[in-house]
Amino acid sequence: MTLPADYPYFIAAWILLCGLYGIVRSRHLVHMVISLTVVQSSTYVLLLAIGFRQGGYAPVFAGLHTGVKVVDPIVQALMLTDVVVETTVVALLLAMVVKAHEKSGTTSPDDLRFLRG
Amino acid sequence: MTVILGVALLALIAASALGVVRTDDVTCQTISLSFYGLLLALMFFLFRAPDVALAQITVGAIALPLMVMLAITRMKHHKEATGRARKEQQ
Amino acid sequence: MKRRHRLLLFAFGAVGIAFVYCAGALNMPAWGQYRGPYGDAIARLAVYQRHATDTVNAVTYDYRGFDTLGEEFILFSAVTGVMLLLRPEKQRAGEKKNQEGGNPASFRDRAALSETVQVFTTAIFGFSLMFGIYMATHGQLTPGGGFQGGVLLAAAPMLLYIAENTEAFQRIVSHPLVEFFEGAGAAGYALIGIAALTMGAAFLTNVIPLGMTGDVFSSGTIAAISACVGVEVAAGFTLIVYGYLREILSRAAREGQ
Amino acid sequence: MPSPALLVAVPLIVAALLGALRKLIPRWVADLAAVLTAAGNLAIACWWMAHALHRTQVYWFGGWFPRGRMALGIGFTMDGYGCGLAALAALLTTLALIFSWKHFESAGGHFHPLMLVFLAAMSGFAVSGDIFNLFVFFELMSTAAFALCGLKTQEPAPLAGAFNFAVTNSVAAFLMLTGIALLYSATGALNLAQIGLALEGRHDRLVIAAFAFLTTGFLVKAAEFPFHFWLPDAHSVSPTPVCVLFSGIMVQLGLFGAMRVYATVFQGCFAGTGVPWLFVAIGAVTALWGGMMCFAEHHLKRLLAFSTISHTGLMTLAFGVWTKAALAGLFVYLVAHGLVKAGLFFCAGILLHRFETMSEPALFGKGRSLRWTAPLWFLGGLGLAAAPGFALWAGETHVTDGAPWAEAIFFIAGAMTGAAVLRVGLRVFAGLGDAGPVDRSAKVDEKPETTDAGRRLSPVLYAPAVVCVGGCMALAFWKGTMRVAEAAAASFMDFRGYAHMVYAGAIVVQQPVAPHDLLTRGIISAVLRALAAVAVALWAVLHLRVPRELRWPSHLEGPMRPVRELQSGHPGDYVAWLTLGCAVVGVAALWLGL
Repeated sequence: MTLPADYPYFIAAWILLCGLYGIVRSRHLVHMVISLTVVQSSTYVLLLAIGFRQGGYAPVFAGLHTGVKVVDPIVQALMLTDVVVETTVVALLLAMVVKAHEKSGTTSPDDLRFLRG
Repeated sequence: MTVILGVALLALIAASALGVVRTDDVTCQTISLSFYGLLLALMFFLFRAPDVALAQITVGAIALPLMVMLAITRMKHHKEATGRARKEQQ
Repeated sequence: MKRRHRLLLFAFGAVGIAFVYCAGALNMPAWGQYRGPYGDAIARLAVYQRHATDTVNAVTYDYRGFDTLGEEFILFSAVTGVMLLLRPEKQRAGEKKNQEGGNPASFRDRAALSETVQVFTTAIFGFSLMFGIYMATHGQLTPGGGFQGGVLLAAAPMLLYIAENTEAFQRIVSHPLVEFFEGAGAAGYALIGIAALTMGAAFLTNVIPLGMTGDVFSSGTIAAISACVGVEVAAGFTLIVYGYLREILSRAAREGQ
Repeated sequence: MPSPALLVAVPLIVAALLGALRKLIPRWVADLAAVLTAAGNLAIACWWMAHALHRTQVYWFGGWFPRGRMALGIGFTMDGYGCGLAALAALLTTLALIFSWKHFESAGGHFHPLMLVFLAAMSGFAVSGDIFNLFVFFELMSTAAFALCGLKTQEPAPLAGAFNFAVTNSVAAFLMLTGIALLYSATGALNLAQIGLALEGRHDRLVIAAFAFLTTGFLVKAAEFPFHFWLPDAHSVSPTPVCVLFSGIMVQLGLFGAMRVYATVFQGCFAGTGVPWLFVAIGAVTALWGGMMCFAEHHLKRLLAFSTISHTGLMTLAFGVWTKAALAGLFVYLVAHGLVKAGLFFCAGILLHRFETMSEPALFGKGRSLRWTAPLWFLGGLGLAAAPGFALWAGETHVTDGAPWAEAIFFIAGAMTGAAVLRVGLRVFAGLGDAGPVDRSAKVDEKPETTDAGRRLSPVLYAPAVVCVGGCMALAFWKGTMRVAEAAAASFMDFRGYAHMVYAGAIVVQQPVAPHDLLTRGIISAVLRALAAVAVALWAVLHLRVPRELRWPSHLEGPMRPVRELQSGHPGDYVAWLTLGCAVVGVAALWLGL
């Protein structure tokens, strides 16, 4: 079996489209928020795949020579930021969902359409 | 070895991403989400990103599902409370 | 728009995005062959310049520390937003006194938890605190850092909740100091940056002696910033949890009376 | 020399301290601290605007100067364009904070920290020279905006609006991050100048895919068709001071992000290809679409929101023209539009404060007693139509110089949005004609934002609107406006100079810009446009008195109904449109760029 050598890149795209599909087909606001985290997780896979180096070590030099081949530390720092952004956006969105449910009694995006036209 | 593990893990991640968005029941989805988060953390370890893996475990396995569960609990509580209030009114 | 139409519209878009993305990805450097100069240069320089063995944290808290400052304030504004959205409303003025001033001492759930679980979770509580503090202070040496440590610290009071020590839980999470620490942690990060400005250096320049590589008190501002982030994250997540649970707790307390 | 870091650091510190001590400090202290901080930002941004206009300057955070050609840290590039936008953001924030002096007693001290974080994010976004840093500020801006949008939690509509806003803009941010990752894989760099130098002359499929994702991300923020659906939802429910910032600067910053990235990263790749026409096409469609929707709308804030969409579309068109004159015109147009739109939103806020509704039919004739608001509103309407005497006119003349097709689009969009605003003015302040139809969105009722609603109007409510409208007119009459704008545009377009500055920090002397005098030539079309706007507004208001054959489309009620159904309020729909739009941008860029 031969895989395309760059399969992680395509898996990132697959996850991105899966998440978008989840948002579009969603019938529950919490479901929509979770699908949004799936969209975000595609960027983790993509960033990690870009910074990966075959046979490289983790970029932590505790007990490592400073000359060895390591994977890219930059993308990992970017991903850390990304993870924090994900949680905070989810916290904020879920608070909106909770409040909207308390005010309107519904959790379905189909019924929460007060702003049309 | 890493390559085979990586292929398997990524395939599993791709499948469970679809699984997460195809799960309609929200409580089930929370559990599938934390499973998905753990798979991601495993992949981060495998691909030499221990810092991100730790963050992903604390976030994907603790913080995110916790917040979703809190939100669901609060909505359930609210429903019960308003239901009871309505009953008392009647 | 009907659901079917929406999905159809999305299908066209998804095919297009897939096409554009794949066209681009086929031009990307082969997977596993990272060749960019930026990461390698940082990996080479960080240990010498910053005396930090974990280069990821050297990037997060120093080379690209300004990004992390923004990120901390993303957290800060999200926490503020959650508190704002979930604040108890003044509308029901008569009810308000009850909501805020419910006596938590009388709160007990119906079914009691087994003692084993209670003891066990209390033990984990201590462990979680310890490990969180360790992680937040050793970020410059080993994987981990302020963010990861902060989340662990915030998880500790949740264990009390699970162990049904609701009283202690509520006393911790509703303490006014939590909110103070959240703001102070966030401000502390920016103030460390300003400290450099007052000494004539650029914002967020390291102004603390670097120390021995591998020592806990090494690598200057990285540790200080990491600690600030840890405080902010721990307090922020605690506030979020309290925001969600406040109403449930106070209602339960009311019913317990 | 004030450090550029202060633009971001001071508002953030004050925000954090206000948040930490919110229960201890009285309201007026928070108000004063916030206004002073925003005014301080204004001063710093203006100082840098004056000093960086003719030579861009770079500030490296943490003292990490580049090694050779490689940037180690994050840099701010202070140039005329960016500093100008930072100054506009600070000015509007100051005015919005003054306006809100009496607002939001109920927000429990959360309002000021969020506004200051929002200000810091906008300032940082305007001058950042690092692509990931742009993303961070984009997210910071978004997070603060989501929270501010949902400030009124008493009813479900604001929550629905904030949710739609948050979902679409988060998806946009992740698409943008995907684009950043693709660029990083191609160049291994995050500094804009470094990426630009690495990519120069290369326009393969990878670069185009990165371009498509990045541009889509920015255009969602800029509310371009078909990414614009979130904007009316967010605007119609946000508190007035927040609307001012959304419409006056945040949306335009989205466009500015696309411009900055295009100027530094993609300019060298797409020189000589048809890619800029993509922006012209998107901008033209958006401008006309927004104009139509604006005219058909009867909820005041929503109407102004659609006019923002229309005008941002015009700005996108100007960006696509990509000449020095067009970019200078765009700069003036952007600033002037921000001022006029802010003035109109302040007027709408006064109406809301006084009458507790935003619906055109419900406000019919009520504004007769507001002697000061009426002229401000009418002036604002004329300003949107880019009538002579407003700086929008000067900007427009420079964009459309020598392009009659662009002039036609500016004419239609300006006349439509101006007419809509004037129509509302005639109905509300003069009580002319009939009350107008009641549509669904006009029924979205608003809770008052003020604690003493309905009572007397204090000068803090008027002053910001006067400053905005007056400022826009002053810009038109000040001789230096176009000179400053042309200098800013020249250094904005000059990628070689930019990159040189980032690496060498050396002085690049620009050729002196020859001052144009286009205004006399453009005055005829400007007068015609203003007259057209007034005529259409009168026709709409007095439609019962005109012959029956001319009556039917006066509100665009019938013909617009199916189109307005697209604005469905469903986040799933919006994301589906976003997906399709991203695909179209990508495919079109592949077609034009290869």
